[in-house]
Amino acid sequence: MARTKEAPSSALAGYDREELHRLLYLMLLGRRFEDSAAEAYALGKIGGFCHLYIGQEAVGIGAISPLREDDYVVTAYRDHVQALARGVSPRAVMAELYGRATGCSGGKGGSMHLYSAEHNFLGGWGIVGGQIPLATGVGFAIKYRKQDSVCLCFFGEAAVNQGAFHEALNMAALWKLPVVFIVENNRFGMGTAWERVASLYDISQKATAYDMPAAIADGMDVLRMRATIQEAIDRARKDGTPTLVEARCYRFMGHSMSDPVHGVYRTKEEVEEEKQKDPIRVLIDQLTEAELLTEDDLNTLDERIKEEVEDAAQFAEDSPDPEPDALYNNVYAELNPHGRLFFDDLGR
Amino acid sequence: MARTKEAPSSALAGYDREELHRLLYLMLLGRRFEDSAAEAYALGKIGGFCHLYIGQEAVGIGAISPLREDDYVVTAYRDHVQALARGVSPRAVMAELYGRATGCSGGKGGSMHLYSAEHNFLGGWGIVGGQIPLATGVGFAIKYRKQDSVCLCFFGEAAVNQGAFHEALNMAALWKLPVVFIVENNRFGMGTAWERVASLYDISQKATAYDMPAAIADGMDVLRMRATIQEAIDRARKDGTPTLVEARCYRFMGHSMSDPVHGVYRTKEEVEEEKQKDPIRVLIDQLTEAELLTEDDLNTLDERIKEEVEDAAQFAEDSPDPEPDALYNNVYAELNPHGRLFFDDLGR
Amino acid sequence: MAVITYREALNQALAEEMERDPDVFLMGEEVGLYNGAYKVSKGLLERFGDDRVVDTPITELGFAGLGVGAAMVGLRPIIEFMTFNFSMLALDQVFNSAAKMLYMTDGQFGCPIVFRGPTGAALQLSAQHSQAMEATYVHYPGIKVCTPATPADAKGLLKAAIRDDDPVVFMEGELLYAMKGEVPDSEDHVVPLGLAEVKREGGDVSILTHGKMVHVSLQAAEQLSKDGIEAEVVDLRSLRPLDVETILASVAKTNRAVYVEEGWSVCGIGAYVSATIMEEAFDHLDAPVLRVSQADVPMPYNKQLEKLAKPSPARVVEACNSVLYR
Amino acid sequence: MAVITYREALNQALAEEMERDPDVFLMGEEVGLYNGAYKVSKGLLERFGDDRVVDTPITELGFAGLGVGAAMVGLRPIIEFMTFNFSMLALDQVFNSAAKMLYMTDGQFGCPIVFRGPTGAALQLSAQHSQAMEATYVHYPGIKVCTPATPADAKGLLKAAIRDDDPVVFMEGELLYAMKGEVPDSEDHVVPLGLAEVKREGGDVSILTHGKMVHVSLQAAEQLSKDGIEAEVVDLRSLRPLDVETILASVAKTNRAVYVEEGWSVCGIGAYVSATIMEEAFDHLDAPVLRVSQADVPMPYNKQLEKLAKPSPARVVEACNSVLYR
Ligand SMILES: Cc1ncc(C[n+]2csc(CCOP(=O)(O)OP(=O)(O)O)c2C)c(N)n1
Ligand SMILES: Cc1ncc(C[n+]2csc(CCOP(=O)(O)OP(=O)(O)O)c2C)c(N)n1
Ligand SMILES: [Mg+2]
Ligand SMILES: [Mg+2]
Repeated sequence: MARTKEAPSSALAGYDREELHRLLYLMLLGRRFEDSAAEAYALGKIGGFCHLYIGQEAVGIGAISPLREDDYVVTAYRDHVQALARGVSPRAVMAELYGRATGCSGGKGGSMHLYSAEHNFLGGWGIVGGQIPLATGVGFAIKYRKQDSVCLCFFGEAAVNQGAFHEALNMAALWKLPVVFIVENNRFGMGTAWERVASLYDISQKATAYDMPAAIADGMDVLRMRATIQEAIDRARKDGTPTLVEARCYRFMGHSMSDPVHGVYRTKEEVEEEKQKDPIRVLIDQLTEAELLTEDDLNTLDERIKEEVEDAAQFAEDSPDPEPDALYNNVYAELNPHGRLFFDDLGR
Repeated sequence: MARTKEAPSSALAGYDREELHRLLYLMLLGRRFEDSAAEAYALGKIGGFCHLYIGQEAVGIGAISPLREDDYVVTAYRDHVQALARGVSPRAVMAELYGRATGCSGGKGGSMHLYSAEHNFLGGWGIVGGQIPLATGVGFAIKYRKQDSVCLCFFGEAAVNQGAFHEALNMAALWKLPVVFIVENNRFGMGTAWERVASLYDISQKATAYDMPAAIADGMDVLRMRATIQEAIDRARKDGTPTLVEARCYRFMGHSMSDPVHGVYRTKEEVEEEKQKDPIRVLIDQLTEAELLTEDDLNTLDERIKEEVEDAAQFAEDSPDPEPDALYNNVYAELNPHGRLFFDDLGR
Repeated sequence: MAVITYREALNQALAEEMERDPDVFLMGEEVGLYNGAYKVSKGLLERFGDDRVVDTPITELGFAGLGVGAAMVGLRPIIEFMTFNFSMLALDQVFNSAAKMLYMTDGQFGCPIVFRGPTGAALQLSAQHSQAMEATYVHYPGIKVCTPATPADAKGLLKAAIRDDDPVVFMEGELLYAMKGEVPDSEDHVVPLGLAEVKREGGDVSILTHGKMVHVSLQAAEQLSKDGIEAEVVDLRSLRPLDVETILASVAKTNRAVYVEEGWSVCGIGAYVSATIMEEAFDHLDAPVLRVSQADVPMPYNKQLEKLAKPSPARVVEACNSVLYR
Repeated sequence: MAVITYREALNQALAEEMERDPDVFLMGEEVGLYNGAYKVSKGLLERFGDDRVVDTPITELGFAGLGVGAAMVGLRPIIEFMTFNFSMLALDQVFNSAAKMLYMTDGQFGCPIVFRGPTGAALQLSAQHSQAMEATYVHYPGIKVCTPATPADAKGLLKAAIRDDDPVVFMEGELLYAMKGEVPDSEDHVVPLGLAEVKREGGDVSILTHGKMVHVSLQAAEQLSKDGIEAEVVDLRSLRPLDVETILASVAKTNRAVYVEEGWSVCGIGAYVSATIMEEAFDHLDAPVLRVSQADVPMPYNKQLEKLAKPSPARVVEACNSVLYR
């Protein structure tokens, strides 16, 4: 089994300043955006489940930032930062969290179900592991059309135990479908530590079962994350070879806004310690060290982002709810001329 | 991963004559029984799907013969020989194929669904891979009750691709459940060769993904098969450690009685060549060579078996169909005193 | 009688039955260390240990099937689905293994198992997390289904379900967990399957319902009574076995019925009960049985749309008025 | 018009639509090299190559989901389930992904996919292989369902299903594959979804049905006509969209209806149609709508028991007689 090496540590090489600042921008945007979402949730402006990515930003941003426009991204319900990294506007994402008609899913999806056809962002899925076969199908379509784009598929480590993972990876490897399977190993599925539900700790090793290349990525360092994914992307573009990438990271917040940050399943101390490795801090230090970022740069950037996030929140606030008749829109693409599709007392 | 060696070839060591003759008896019984079933099927006395084990007898018999009474067996729809090896009477099995009330499933199951509580024979399942979680549950129950029995779980190689396999093996390894997972790798799932649907050819290697011991067994040699399984059984009894055993074998007949023996998916020549390795021939030669079997022994044994099989067929012939009211028996174990359980026009 | 929450009632039932029978165990995601996603199993791991309160990997098909296998050899598993939405992954093991076990083996192997968890919508959880799956389960013979609406029924029915020798699908409601109500203190508070309960008496119209919708129906009944209409609210409690007797008795009295369900109407519970009533009480009916259900669409996230989609007291009142031709 | 088998009709529809639209592909177990477990895809691999006729591993959940993903980005997959019994493993991808795709994305991503294969019982295949799953599928909004009973409908409806932009569950019958019938030769023989067909006219009683049971119903109608009863046999053909108009028109004419279905009755298709008729044509009914269905048990293997379990012309006649109070 081809097993690729981890990305080199001195990973600034090969990036120009602008690119690095773009990454820092995305990292900070993701963080500020979710801080704002957390506030809005506390105020009841966002409902349902809301899963934050705080602490894991390097994974999604490192993986998505090298993509081409014609590439695809599929992920789970912890999807805010992936959407932003893919270029979906903070306004459209925040409006979706608020359930507004201007949201990127028209207010019908909410936090767990973000989509943007314009950005080839395929969401936003709530059934653990369910998006893995979907992404494999996107890979199938790419190959079917003899294109050279790739599909990134994100899922949490707990999804690895699902049958869907096993079935999809076999087909992806068998048919050489250009999919990069990225395990966001934040070490917990809700309140359950990976080692309590897996007989094999090393996730990347599961790729052997499919004769698929694998890699372990440092999910707390956006540059190393990106370098590792880049190799997988290149491999997929070249001849469709899929890769299983285990991105080691950590969730700083609770599983969702309604779950505790720590408790029976992990200690406050552990969380505090992990926070020392904050991926944003890591990047800032790398840039400062390399004299590519000054205190001023950072403050200006941060100001700009704060404004952008406030603007997004304001936009969401001011946006209208969907019209009542949206209830029956887009259930079906085709309202057949014959017969009845809807049966309920509202239609009576 | 602990990987056990294949069983030694000169495997007669450690067996007394009686035991070896018992194995030969089972092998021949299985073969003669299914020859008779095939005839009955051709005559329309057996209906539905009927999957023969001809050519694979060494797998089931080699694995089941070393079991204790308090051990369990779970298998798929290709289950005639497993049932016989477990001690279910040819009469009860044949009567079930005929759909008679005297059948081991009361005529309700048929060829694919043989059961015998008395023999801890848990069937007899028709959904590819569906029995793997069931067997894992039996293993769970054994551990729960702190017993030292084991559960053998048979399934075809094509079932390995099912999510159920992945989910069950992880739990079995994680919780150390005393299950021996036996892949009957006859190289085809219906008309599909394993290599056409699997990205990794070596099935035993899939055990690495669960940090589970694995073994490859010669499924065309009942003694080597038995030796390999014995090691797995011992491991399971000792501390619950499960094993994945890949038994390499070959199906001499079509997938089921309604499928061709060869055709687009394999050549007549291939089948003929494989038939040279007939496991019954192999055993007879081993015994003859070791001067543990004479021509006479063989003939007497075969005569006895022919009679036994004829008797079974006659018994099935003479047995009654289930009573009409059996239709509603055993749908529910408990007919609650309140409310209605059945809704149909027959009940009107 | 103590006043406790629906959640506590379920917790008591679990604890009491695990005390009572060592073969009973609880298995599912987060049921142990995390005390349950909705805290229904709070304290059980500590009390019964991790042999009997088992946290699973996220593998609905796998652990449902594992439970069925364990039940085959005599254990009495309680399998928790964090919500029934996720049980769609496990339906093969429920329908093809559990529901057919006793029949295919002609009585040799039984399947005394309970599959439990919340069904239906909570608040703004969107399409994948807001499905009422009663109709999907009750369709398959071999399965029993119950849907408690109150703390007393939650405890009594769960105890009955655990003691039942058949596979029982036990459907709770996330929005019911915090609801308080009186629950008999006795350890023998068992509500038998198949027994409906008239939650409110009335002679003008029968509102037939189950689960969460019992409360929506009771609110509707209150509103109706302001207009001098006395509605009888019949909580079926079990959907299979179904208490046809009580249903028909109420219809014979009121000659009018409305079915209120949280789920979709196509091949829904309302269709099942409505068609049964027509077959067996046609001459008692002064009006067609009408059904109130979720809007026939996937559940939207937006709060207003979700509100529109869910059955409301107003919609129940409207349906009652139309069967009363008012 | 050529006389061909139901199997050939499906094969023609597949070939013509794959010819017509390069985005259409067929995927499933044994569909390629083996020409299909029931030979429906005979010759397609040779004709279209293995990019478009794809043999899969036995992973119903996986390849159903793969199809949905491919449909998201514009392909038009036809996913064959060897039989719908096995689709129980794939229901999560059908209900949680395909059925909700367009809605959750508010129209951004569609899901033009067909899930097809045989539903219901053949002969003595026992409990796990003999299930009619129409009711399970039609319950979920976002899905369309059709169930052709004749070669002409098989071809015309499959072409319509493949061209439809929504997920269509297309349910065939193993026992129908060998059935012969006239099929229009034209490439444009498309039978639109949502259009029922009166397969036999009659004024005394309406027999409403779909799929295989159309033929059982027609036999029953012949028997009835010997007694001077003229039954109208309405083949719904599509279960969603449902041709309520044609159903109500027939009931308005006969004032009596019987629903005949192969599957179980609890939350079945008969319940759905019967409840709908009551709601919308109560005053036309001179008798309750009765239902004929599979015995409410898992399908037994034994030939005699299986025969008892399946709807028969005799049972249909009996139901018709009782709605005629004879
Ligand atoms: C099939 C299924 N089972 C259970 C759930 C409930 N659930 C939502 S998230 C989650 C934990 C998933 O953990 P992981 O895959 O590691 O992703 P993370 O939340 O850590 O990003 C669970 C059990 C679900 N959504 N889907
Ligand atoms: C879930 C499911 N999918 C498809 C089928 C149809 N089917 C029955 S046997 C079979 C092939 C299985 O091959 P394998 O597992 O290798 O077992 P073998 O028949 O070779 O013993 C298939 C596809 C089924 N019974 N269950
Ligand atoms: Mg995680
Ligand atoms: Mg095989």
